[in-house]
Amino acid sequence: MAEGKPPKVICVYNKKRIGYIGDRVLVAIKGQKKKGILVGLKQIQNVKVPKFDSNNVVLIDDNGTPLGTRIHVPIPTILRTILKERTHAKGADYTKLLSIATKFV
Amino acid sequence: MALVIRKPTFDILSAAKWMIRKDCRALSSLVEKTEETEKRPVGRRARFQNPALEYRHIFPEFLPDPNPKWRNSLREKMERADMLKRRSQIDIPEFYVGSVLAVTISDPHAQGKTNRFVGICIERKGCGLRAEFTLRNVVDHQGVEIRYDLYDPTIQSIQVLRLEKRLDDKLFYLRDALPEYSTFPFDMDPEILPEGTPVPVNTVQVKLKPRPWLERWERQELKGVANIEEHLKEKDRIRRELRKTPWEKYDLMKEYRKTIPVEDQTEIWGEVHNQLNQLRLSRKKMFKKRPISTPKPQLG
Amino acid sequence: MNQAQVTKLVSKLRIKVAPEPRRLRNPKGPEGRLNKLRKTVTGLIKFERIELNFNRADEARQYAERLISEAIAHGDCHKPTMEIADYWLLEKELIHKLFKVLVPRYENCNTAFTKMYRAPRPLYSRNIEKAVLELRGNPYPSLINKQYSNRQLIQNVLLDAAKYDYRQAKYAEMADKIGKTENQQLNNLTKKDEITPENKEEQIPLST
Amino acid sequence: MATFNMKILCTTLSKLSVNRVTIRRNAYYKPPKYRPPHWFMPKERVMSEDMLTQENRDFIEEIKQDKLNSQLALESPLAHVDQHTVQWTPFTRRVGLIARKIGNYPLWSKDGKKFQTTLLQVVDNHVIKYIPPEEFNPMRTKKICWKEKRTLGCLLVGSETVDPSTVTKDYCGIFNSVGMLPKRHLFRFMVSPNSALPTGTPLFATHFRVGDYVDVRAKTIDRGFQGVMKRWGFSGMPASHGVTKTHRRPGNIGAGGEKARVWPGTKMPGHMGNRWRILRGVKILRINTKHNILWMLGVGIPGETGAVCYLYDTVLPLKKLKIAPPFPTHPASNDLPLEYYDESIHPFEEQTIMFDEV
Repeated sequence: MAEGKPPKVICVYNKKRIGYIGDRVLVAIKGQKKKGILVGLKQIQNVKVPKFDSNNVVLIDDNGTPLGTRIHVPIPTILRTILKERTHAKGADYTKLLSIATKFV
Repeated sequence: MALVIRKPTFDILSAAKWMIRKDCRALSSLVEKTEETEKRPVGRRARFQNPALEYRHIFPEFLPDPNPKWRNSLREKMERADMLKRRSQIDIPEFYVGSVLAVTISDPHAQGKTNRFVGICIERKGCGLRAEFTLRNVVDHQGVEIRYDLYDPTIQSIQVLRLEKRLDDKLFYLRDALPEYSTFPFDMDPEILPEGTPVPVNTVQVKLKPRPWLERWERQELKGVANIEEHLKEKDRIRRELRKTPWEKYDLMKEYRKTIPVEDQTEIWGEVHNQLNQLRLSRKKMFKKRPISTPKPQLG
Repeated sequence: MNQAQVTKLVSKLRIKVAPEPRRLRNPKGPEGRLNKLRKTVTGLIKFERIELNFNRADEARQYAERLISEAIAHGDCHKPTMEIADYWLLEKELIHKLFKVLVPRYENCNTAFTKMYRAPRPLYSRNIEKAVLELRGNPYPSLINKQYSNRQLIQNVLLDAAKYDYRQAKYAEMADKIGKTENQQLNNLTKKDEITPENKEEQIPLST
Repeated sequence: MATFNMKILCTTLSKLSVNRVTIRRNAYYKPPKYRPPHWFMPKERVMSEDMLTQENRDFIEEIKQDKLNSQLALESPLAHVDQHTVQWTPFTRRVGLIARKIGNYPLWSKDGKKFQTTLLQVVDNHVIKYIPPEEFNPMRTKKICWKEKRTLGCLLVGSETVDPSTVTKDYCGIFNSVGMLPKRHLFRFMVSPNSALPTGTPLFATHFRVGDYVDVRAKTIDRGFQGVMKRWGFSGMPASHGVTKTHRRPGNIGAGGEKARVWPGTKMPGHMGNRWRILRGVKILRINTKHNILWMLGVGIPGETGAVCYLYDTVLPLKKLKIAPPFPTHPASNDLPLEYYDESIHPFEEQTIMFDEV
């Protein structure tokens, strides 16, 4: 969120339309629509799952490659299994995001 | 003549009867009196001086939920037995809200299958096997909070890096405070207090960020916050006065319904404290040789 | 499952306490409820026997018991207790009565400090249930006449007789049990004589 | 002469007035078939203030204690009957248990997941009486299919011995005739004839095994008169945006035209709870043999803490018993291990769970 208005989540790609950790979302950022993955939420989480002071999202394109090169915030370790389950052979590969993550909490 | 004789004998008889009844009553009352002294319970004040009652600060989760609808002595006994079994496997140290802890858990999702987190304990709630505590830390300028179950079998170790208390019993205002008050380095070495010193109370007054806040901190009587008044507007002060409930301090039954009475507590601690002592002594023997380092003056 | 409070120590009440408090609805809300109960507790401590509505009596009884137990537990030089007593007793001389009269009276009492009876209801009327609330050991004559030690009641007489028979049957039973064990020892003694006549002496002192 | 006799006959006949007894025989009227079971006796007794002296009261306590000890010393009649004469088949219906819900707390599985469990304590259950199928004709209700039930006998089980002086005399009579102290709860279990038990056999928690599935029947928590949102889960109306005077109300309750009436069974506010409900297929995670406690998976068991519930073998086809359980019941034995754990549960005395590298 370098400059301008903070990104705004327009749609959550799941049945209940409520975003949880690891969900794919459509984000309106600087006048464009981008896809992203929720990596940290202010929402109350289960036991042993970290909760953050701000909602964090990593922008990705359609086949799962992150647009940026560095992730500033720590990533919850539970994301590794969630994203692994979500990646199917033919579909987008979400685990690329994990490779550029610096710190796991 | 006969009449005359009969009358005195009658008097003597009734007098004798009266004497006998009086004696036996005296005797019996004597007997009762001696019985009563032994039976007389310990005075009420003495019941409050029982040393085992101090355990309630160290192990608050052993006291059951005071709601009478859920109270059942057998279920509580089974729960306490399970808690002691779990405590025999892992050392759950004495810690309070405000002490800095390092928790290592075996995490199936992480690479090395273990996950270590350091943070200040901002909340400790729940009772029995549901007891849980929350650690908060700022990592790479991002506040992170993690909730742990005290009796979760995946917890490998809980280590107290700095044992201290704060002025409040919930530190939720750290979320709105400046980040320096909840940043703790992951490689912080533990500060061992010399044996038998009382738990220090850290009287730091935290500075809050400007509004908007997560909660209306001015309405909760918080002692550990410095600059609440400067962020308040006039309408907040007026609303604070409206919401005040000065009578709840004197509501004896509300306080009674939130606490476990002394008699139940002495029963609980009587059943539990010798096992807890043995666990403590066995742990102390293992850590005899650690060097005692004086606590470094650290911010926050 | 929330955690019990550990800051204060409270002694157990010996009366039945309902899980939820009664609201005693009034225009001032919870503060008005406590003001209402303060008047009742003051009246109870002052007159030692009062008659009022059942709901209000039951709530006031809990608060009176708690007040007396706090006074007994902490005594009169404990500042918070004095504040509580000052709040709950509107007439200030009753505080002296609480600490100088009631505390020594109930110091070693292990039953409830107050007693409550349902007042008799007038028959053909729809009015509210009344109750009589009194402190234990008050100077007034007792409201109920309990004939406990009345041996002449028919049930006591019959029970005494039954007790006598029951005891006799028990003793008879014990007697023939001892008899049986004795002749058991006798016949295994006779058995032992044929086998080992010489160690007879040790056995005899043992069996007598 | 004949006419004279005729006259006498007519007068006597006219005096014989037959009053017409009308029996309502119209088609749709059927006399109600509900009646309480034949062992039903009024139980509660009005406690009168009988002014006994202290010695007499102690004497009565002593007698109660003696009777209780004698009943505890009673040796289970199952010990003589050896177990293997009767063969268990998947179609035989075993006796169930009467348990009391004493609370719930979590257990953890071997892979670190937390399960909320409910604790049910089987308080001293004893078989009171067995009624063979031919004598047993229970109250017929349309719901139960009767063809199969005709072959089932009825086994009376009682739990929680109660103080005889607080119960009416003829309720005690049911138990005295069988030589037992009166019980607080008395319940019937429809069992197949070959799983009949002699009277006085104690039933323990080991009647079920760890990992079995069980149906629990109990009364739900009495929530009193509740509105539509809590009782039926309606979503109600928004709290603002100009909504006036209707936020939690049901809204429309019917359609127009010939359907312009309220259909029977329309969901409306009313008394909620305090109804008999069955929760089927509840798994048993752990059994404590000393206090006879069962840990059931999940918190959905109806009833508040301290409520009584009845446990049966499950009737769900996939979770039915396949291998032979302790049939007709587990005999009383004191060399059992203290705790039985399901293989998925992590006992607390074991080491901390470690996940090894995959």
